[in-house]
Amino acid sequence: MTTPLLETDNVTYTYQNSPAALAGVSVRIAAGSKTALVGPNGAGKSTLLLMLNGMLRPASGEVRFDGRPLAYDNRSLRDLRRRVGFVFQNPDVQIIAPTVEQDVAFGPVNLGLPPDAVRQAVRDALGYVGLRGYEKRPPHHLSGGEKKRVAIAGILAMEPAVLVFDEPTNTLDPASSEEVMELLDELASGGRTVLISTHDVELAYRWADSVILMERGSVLARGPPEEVFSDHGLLAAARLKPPALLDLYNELGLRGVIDRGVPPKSVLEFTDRIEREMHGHAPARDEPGKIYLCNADRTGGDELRVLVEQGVVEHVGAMGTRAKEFANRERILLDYTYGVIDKCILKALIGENSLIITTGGMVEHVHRRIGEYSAESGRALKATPVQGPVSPGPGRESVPE
Amino acid sequence: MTTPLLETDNVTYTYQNSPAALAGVSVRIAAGSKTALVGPNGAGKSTLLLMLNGMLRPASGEVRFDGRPLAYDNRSLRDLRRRVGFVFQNPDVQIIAPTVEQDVAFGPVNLGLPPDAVRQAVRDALGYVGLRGYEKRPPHHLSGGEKKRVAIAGILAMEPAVLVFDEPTNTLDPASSEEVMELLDELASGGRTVLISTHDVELAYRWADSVILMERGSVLARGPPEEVFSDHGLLAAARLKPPALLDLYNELGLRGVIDRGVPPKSVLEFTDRIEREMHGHAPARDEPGKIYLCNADRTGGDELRVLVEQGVVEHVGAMGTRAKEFANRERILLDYTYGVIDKCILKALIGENSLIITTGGMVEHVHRRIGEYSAESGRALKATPVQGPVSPGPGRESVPE
Amino acid sequence: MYEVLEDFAQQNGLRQTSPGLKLFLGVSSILLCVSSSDPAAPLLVAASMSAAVLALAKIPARFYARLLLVPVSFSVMSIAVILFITAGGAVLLEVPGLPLAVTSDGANLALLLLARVFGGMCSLYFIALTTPMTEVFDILRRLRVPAVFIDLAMLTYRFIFILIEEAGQIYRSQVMRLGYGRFRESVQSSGMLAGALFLRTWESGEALILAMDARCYDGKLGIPGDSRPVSFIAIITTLLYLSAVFGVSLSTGGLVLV
Amino acid sequence: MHIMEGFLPSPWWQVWFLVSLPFIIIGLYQLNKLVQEKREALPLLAVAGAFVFVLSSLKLPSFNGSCSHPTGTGLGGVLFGPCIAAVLGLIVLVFQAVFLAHGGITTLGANVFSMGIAGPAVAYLIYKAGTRAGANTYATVFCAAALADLSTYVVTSVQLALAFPGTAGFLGAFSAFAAIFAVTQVPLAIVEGAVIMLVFKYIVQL
Repeated sequence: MTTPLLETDNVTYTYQNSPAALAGVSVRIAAGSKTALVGPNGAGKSTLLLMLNGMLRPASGEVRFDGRPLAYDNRSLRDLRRRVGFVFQNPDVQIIAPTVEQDVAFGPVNLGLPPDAVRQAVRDALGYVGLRGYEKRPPHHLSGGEKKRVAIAGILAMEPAVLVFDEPTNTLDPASSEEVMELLDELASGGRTVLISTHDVELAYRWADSVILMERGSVLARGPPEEVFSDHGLLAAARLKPPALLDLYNELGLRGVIDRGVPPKSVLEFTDRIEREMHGHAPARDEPGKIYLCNADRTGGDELRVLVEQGVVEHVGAMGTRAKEFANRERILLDYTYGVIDKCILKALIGENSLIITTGGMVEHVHRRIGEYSAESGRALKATPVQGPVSPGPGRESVPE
Repeated sequence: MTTPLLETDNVTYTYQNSPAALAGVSVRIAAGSKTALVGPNGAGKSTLLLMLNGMLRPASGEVRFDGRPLAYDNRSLRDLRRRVGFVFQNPDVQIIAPTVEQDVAFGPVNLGLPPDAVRQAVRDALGYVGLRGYEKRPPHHLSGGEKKRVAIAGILAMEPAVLVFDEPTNTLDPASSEEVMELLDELASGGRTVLISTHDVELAYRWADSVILMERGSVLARGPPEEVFSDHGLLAAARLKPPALLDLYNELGLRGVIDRGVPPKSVLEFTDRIEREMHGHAPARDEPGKIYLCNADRTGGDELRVLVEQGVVEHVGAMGTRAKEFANRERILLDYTYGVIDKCILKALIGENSLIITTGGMVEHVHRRIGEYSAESGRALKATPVQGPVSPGPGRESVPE
Repeated sequence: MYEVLEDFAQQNGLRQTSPGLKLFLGVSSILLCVSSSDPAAPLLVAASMSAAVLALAKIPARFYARLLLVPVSFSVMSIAVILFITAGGAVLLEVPGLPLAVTSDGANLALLLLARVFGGMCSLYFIALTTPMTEVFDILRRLRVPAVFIDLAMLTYRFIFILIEEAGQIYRSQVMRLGYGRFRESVQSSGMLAGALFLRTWESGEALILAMDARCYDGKLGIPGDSRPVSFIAIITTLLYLSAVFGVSLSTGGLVLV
Repeated sequence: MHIMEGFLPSPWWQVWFLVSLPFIIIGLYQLNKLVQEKREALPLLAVAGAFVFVLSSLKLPSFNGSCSHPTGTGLGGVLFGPCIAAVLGLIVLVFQAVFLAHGGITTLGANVFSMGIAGPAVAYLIYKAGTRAGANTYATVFCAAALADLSTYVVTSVQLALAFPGTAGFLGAFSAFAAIFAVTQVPLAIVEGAVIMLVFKYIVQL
């Protein structure tokens, strides 16, 4: 196994006057991974996270970054903190400058960047989180989700290799949560290592590719989410609830209604599984619907509006903050803003056409996901790129009149 | 229709320098109901709640309590606030005094109760939320869940007829959330009217018997949760996510795998529906497992431990804070701490025995729920009360040896 | 970020002892210290108070040792001044080239002051580490301190902990973004921190008014706590101890009352 | 700058209690009246007190000393009058003594006078004078904060010199105390002035 990027080796920590917050914790975070630290409040998640960028020093044990044990002199700490960015749970404690721009500039200025580089870093970071145009606004007039994104931009502006999020979606409403989680996905797909702490099993189940379950300062389990979360006993020990779909799946398995195997991770997979269980195979169907895919960086809004207005597509989804911004600007109403690919596959399976708007590296991701699904399920589905003016496709729903 | 206990009639409100927070909202809250105000952040939920106990005065329109329009003089307001208790989202905002006891006493003292009555009210309220023994503690030494319960106790001590909770589970971890929601259930089953605001559709779906969907200061829909939340368009308009189970159910319906009708509200119902769908009927089975039911106020721990240790029951669940406290004290390990009745029915259906520990009015509730299920599903299930020393029942799992 | 002594007061070995008695013992010891004209009694107080804090209240020795350093910078500087400006008696030390000299009178006074500060601070620590402020409020109420003062103090108490928590988090988030690297940045960051805290304070104030109104505020705060019975042995021990110190003080140089 | 417990001998600690007492009594009387008229005054004062406390427990980028932040209480003075500000100062000083071991109980009278009464008064007066003279606001705020801080240390030096004139006499003792404390207090006052000015700038930008 290659050296993990971040690693703790049997670290312990105790706050004054309290029981041990960490009682010998060893974790390994691989470079480029999406890891979720899952556990109830008080399990020691935040304490562990604070150790990873040297804010807390373990009482015993060792933290290693890139294979080297952390040093706790000022110089090394500065260097470490630039590389391991930390986004607090509550953006209100993190965003403290009087304007968005000044706040995002805080880190780069402290890094000693020249003014031009600072300006560039701020512009890039704000663009990334989809908040360009917010530069002069006072942060305390922003919504919760916007504040969170400013906080993230403030860290991104320092260009860290690892991003650590403490309870990234706490107190956010579903739409803002989705936006933030999408941002995390984009960051991870851009090659950064992303680590979050959460008590939301549902979220970790959907998002993470590796899960570390914690309770009372110890690691109870680690592994892929569907494995860790299938163990009811473990989750009960960590005072957590299993994800609803997994819970249903396990109960169906216990009653012998469905074969137990790898649990489905999404509504799409689940639907397919039940369908297959009932008919013994995926039933033959009409021609599936088409999935149009558009790269918002390369297409104008007009082409897309044509698709929608002529009734070629019945459902439109956008992935990523920039894509949503684009749709907003072009006044294209979105039906799906989260779980977009799965939703569109589901629609294609019942013969309806849909359009996915996204940007950059996510385009590849859509092709890959649909390809994978197609291979697994044996149903021929693929994404049709939209480029330049589109001629109405040969989907079931054709241009009216 | 009888007069609702609380009612707003086309109320509007605008904060300084902002778009309208409420743009003509009419709601009716029936006495004894469990209502959830659902919507994204910024939909106007909190504004509306603050109007219900006169903390905000509508710019136009009218709020009525018990049929009478609110008066905004000091005397009337005090009177109203005693009857409509408001629990803030952030307990740190609400907890005023330096110790738990003094904080809970704040309301009663200001209502002018004599010292003995105050002490009694504090004792009762702390007992109700399961925090007896915490009297002298300073609030900043409590966990998030404990603070929340102190905040609730502080309102309960004034004995209001209506309890209003702004985002009751925000920032709480699943275990604490469940405790709070259970407390809300207990309060409602004790005859109080309970109204919550939330952006957690999953929670509202499970808990509420009536839902009001809000967005941008207006009411989008109102009705029973399974109706309101089945409408994808409505939820999308309110920037919310459908509950996972409902989503799966609707997709299965769209594919024609399952008959669409009243959507299932729980894993239990869902499992039954799929089973019936597959076999055409509920399959005949072995003798179902037994569900033991114990009133923690009347039984000693010894009898229960016998049940568990002799292997008569394989699963133990507790409902309500006092029951959980009891189990803790008696060192009975709990398998289920939420959704207990459903879990135990699920176990009974696969032939395993379980034990439910609860208190007071909840005992009746368990009998009722199991009776209802039994009638609906046609499977003969009932709760066996545990009183005094129990002789091992005739369930499948008998005393070992 | 801050180790507030109150946190220990809430859970220490002497938590259950009558707060009135602890307060009486602490304050009497302080008065005996400042009234003694010889270092012996204050040093005795310092030793016994430290012993009580460490052995009975079970405060970690390391933490207590660090506390003892708090008054050092103030005392060292002021006692140095006194050492040089007080003449009289034999000259013990002369600073070559400067009109500065340490005399025996000066040295004696400095020693006495050092002992008094030491004894006084140890007594103060005894109170601070064993008697929660939440119980001191009750005592103040029984002593007929005006209610408005106690109410204000109680509310302030509650908000100190809320704001300390926030300040700590803000500080941490600044450190993570390298906010306290150089002096200039530190001043800048401190200003920002204080400004953000001011804003938060303002919001807290408004929220507090709302919360109090929602709970039918009518100018009253809290209930008098029930008084805890004081054990007879504890009273006798306290009185015996205080008389012992008093005796030492009298026999070594007398008391300076006014 | 706090005088430590045990440092002031009789009769000086009693004297400073007597000096501060009238301010406190008047303050309590005014406070009572204020709270009865405007109920929201109490919570506002409470959070202001907490703010001053927390500010004073911050480790400023300077020497070890914690300062009193008379400007905080000075702000209270602007809002509610100097006597009520003195009561607030008293509460903050009690908490500083008991929570942070800054100051003491017998020295409370002296500390209340220097930090709860004299300092805020100076801040208040300079601020008033500055605004009336039409001086630059930031400069005024800086001066008010820095000089208020300096004034508390001057008063403390006076208190110490009165108690320990030694053989040098009051003036000699005062200059000795003032000189030695200047080492820590002058930089602290400048830093505090700068910080308060930044706070002011921050608030103005909102």
